[in-house]
Amino acid sequence: MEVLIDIVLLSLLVATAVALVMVRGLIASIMLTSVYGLLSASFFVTMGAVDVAFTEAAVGAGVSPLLLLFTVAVIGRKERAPEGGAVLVKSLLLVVVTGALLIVGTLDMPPFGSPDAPAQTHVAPYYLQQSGAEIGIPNVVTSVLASYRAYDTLGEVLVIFTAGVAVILILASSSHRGSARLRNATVPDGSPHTILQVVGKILIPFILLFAFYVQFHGEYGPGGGFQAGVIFASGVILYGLLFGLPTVCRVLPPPVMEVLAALGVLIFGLTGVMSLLNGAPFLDYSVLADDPVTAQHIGIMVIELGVGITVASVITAIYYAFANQLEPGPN
Amino acid sequence: MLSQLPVLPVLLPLIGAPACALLRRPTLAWVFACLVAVLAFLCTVSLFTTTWQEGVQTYALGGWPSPWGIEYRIDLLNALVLLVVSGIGAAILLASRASVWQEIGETRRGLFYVACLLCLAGLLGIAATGDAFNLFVFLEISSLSTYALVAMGPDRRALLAAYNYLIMGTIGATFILIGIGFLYMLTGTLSMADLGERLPAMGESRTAFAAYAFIVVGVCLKLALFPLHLWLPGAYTRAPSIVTVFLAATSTKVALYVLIRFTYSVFHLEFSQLAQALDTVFIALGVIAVFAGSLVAIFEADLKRGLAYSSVAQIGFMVIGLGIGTVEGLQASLIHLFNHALMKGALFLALAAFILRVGSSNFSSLRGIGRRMPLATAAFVLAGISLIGIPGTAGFISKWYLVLAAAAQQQWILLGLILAGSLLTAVYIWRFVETAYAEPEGDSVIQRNEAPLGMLLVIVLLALLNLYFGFDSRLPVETAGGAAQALLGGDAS
Amino acid sequence: MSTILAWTSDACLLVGSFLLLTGALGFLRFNDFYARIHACGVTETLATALIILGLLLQSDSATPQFKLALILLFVLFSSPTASHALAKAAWNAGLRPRDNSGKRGIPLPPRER
Amino acid sequence: MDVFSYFNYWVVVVLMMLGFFIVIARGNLVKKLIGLNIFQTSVFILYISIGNVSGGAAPILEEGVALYSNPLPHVLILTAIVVGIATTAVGLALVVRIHAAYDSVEESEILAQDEPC
Repeated sequence: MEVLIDIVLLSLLVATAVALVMVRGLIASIMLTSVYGLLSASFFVTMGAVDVAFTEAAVGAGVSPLLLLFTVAVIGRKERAPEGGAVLVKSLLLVVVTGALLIVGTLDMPPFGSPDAPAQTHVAPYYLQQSGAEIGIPNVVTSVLASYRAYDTLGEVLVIFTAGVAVILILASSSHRGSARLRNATVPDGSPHTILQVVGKILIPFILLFAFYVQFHGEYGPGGGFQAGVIFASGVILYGLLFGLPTVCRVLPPPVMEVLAALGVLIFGLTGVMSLLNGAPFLDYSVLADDPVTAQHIGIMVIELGVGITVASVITAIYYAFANQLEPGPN
Repeated sequence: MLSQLPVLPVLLPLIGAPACALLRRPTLAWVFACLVAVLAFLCTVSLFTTTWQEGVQTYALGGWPSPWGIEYRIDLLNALVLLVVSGIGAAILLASRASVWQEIGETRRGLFYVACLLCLAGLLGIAATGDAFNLFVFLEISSLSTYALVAMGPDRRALLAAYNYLIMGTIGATFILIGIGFLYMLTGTLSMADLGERLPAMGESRTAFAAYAFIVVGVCLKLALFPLHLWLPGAYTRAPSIVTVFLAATSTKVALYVLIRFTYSVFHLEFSQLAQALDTVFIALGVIAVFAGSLVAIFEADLKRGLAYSSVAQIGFMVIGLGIGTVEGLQASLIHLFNHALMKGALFLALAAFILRVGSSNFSSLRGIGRRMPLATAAFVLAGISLIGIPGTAGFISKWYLVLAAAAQQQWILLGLILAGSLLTAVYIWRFVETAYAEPEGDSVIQRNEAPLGMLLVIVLLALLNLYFGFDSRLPVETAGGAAQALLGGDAS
Repeated sequence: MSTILAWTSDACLLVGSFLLLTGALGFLRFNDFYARIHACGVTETLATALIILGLLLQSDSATPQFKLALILLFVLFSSPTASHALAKAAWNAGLRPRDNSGKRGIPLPPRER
Repeated sequence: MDVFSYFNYWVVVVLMMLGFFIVIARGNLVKKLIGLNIFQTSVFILYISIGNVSGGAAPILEEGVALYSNPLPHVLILTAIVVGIATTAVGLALVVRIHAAYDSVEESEILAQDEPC
């Protein structure tokens, strides 16, 4: 049965990708990207990767199409006919060669799903067998993410922080070309989105509440700081879309978001420095409490909080930077 | 605290960057960034001497030993690259103020330094880590900040250059990710040392070959090896002057390090017959890069762009050393990595000073610059001489070892080509000398207007280092020799 | 008792899936934007509700039941709102419904370019 | 069965190449980023396929479950997804600025406005 679902999902993915190659016009492309994200998230669920599926659904089907839509709102949705001739031939050649190399690469691979493959027998079993005793939380992905490979996660938080810095640097104080166009397109008569606003008011508190649930439930089920941050930010963005950028900027001013983004990274980093000052290796949580398992719990809680704060504030800040291109806010 | 040494050079800018973002005043941000970079450099020096004396330093992050956790594993090669990157990084940040204040708008200066620190942290993280996936993460930190830094250039073409770099860089990074995925599938581990042990046991495998191919292509995109160099001239030319110095002196060096690390520590040289053929490919591409880069540089009307193409050529020299595939070749490659950072650091920084005073890097506007900015021009020429490889300068040492390595393999044609390539370098450096000193002045009377003191000091220091390492070359030569020996002797740890 | 529950659940799932299918068919077959939204929006709300109900009846522990109920509530709010937002955006952008003959029923305002 | 055991990987290769094709063949700057997105997402699918164990449960420890799928690729891909969205955001910010500077997001039209960059 699972094989059947796999095949259906993979076929749908291929169909979506082919449609993306064929389709012209940016709005349609963005919608297909979103569909692609949602389909791959479903595929991840059938593969047992629930945490990844959660993130992909929030990012691939949510945030990244949203950013694309903002961009298209500024630059327009038209796409010129693709290049033909030499460019097409060259690209096809490159793709075929790369693809052939990949196919050759797959020929010596261990079979799909085999439990005896090296990937399943070398390092991974340690996590599955030992994390229960060493970390003491049921979600192994969170254990690996926040303790065994916490340094990667610090890197990940820095990547998102870097993205925030980069977007603000690039978009700061540039012109606001698309402003008039978008406002005309959505609300020509200036009437407010009454129905949307009412429903939004009902839903947004629950979205934010759900974000907190995901934040603190990450040790027991799928979830964690990153997903929580994305959900929280999407609640804020929804509010901004319905009530306008100036309103949401009054609640959460952009400079505050920038400070919070840095603070989140610092919470994570300084947790590691704390171990350093106590003579343990960087990010060794054992110095945080007497009992090693409790120490791991505290460490994971704190760094997940740092991740959540940074992700939520960076995504909000990126939203501000893009939305500012459409309608100049207070900054 | 000594046991914490391996992580400190990376950690300082890593934590320093968000802290720097909290500082609201640009001057404060600059002072803070300099402080962090200098501290990181001091830690690296100390780490370097420790590694020199005591051998490989390992550090288990989070207290989890490799392969379960992420491990820093500093051998001579890592230490050398860390030393170059953090040293040049600190020097450039110290010299940057005047140029940044001129080229970057007031509201962006603070965050500009945050991005610089992030880039530095990313590059140092790549050079220090012993985990393949961690390398990818830090690669992305440095790349993302670099895209933003390049886009800060004064001209609208900077945006396009940054976008092209983003597309090429991300394709490269994704290729590396595919390669790492294949490696993980084959061996079940991500630690480079563990990979190096388990991969040969897998025997001849097409998956391993595909993994290597993807990693090499991905890294070469970052390295800007011909013909994957297309993003480099645009990015170098359009970026703010200081960013160009930083990129030219550090980021390609780190990419070369990654290539060497994967080729020798992870895959080992002899893992496949096909990899032997790859050596020939490296040499061929290196030679083409030397000639194509140099020839374009000779006819370029813009000095900054000319130097960018010269970088493509110099990367060619380093890859030739790698392709020769002997201890001597690798040693030459590493020495050139070290020396080239000094040369290009001095050249581009002096150029940044010219741009600061003249406002353009066009040859036509640089006429008589030798009388206007005598010290900076002298430093530029000195570094240029080193780039050519005239005896008495650092550049001579690298060319000498490269020639020796080629001679030891009886590759006389290659030897001739290396020498001819160096002559081409002389042509474009001479062109600058001619413009700076001999050509008649423009219509206005030239007044002496030297670069600001902080900048000048660093320029002169870098130029003098080119001279110093030309006479006393023990540091790069012995380190590179030791590192090459360790890599090829089968004793990579 | 359990057999009745199982039968009801199966029926709910089947009817829900069938409705989704009709919705998709309508989306493909209708030639007017508003008719298409109508086809999707109406069937989707009911179909999702039926499928969740079917799953609710199959589950036997409290936590998933509670979560499913919350999802149901959320869908009941969000799905009609999404249809409304789509239709409103189309209307504001100047798109007008067609009448039976396939002509635009209400004359278009001059298009903004 | 032998063919089927690689079927999954081959489909993933096709997906990757479709994304890669969009990046290099299309001239619209936004479309290129969309292609990059598809390319990266397909690599994620490759990683998750590597971590799949037939019949394995999601790696959340539970009494009475013996077989789990491999948690390590999941962790790696969580990080990679973040990297992907970060790249997309920076790329789109650049596109917005390029549009402001050139009034176009088509590569050919932009290149026609400047001498080669």
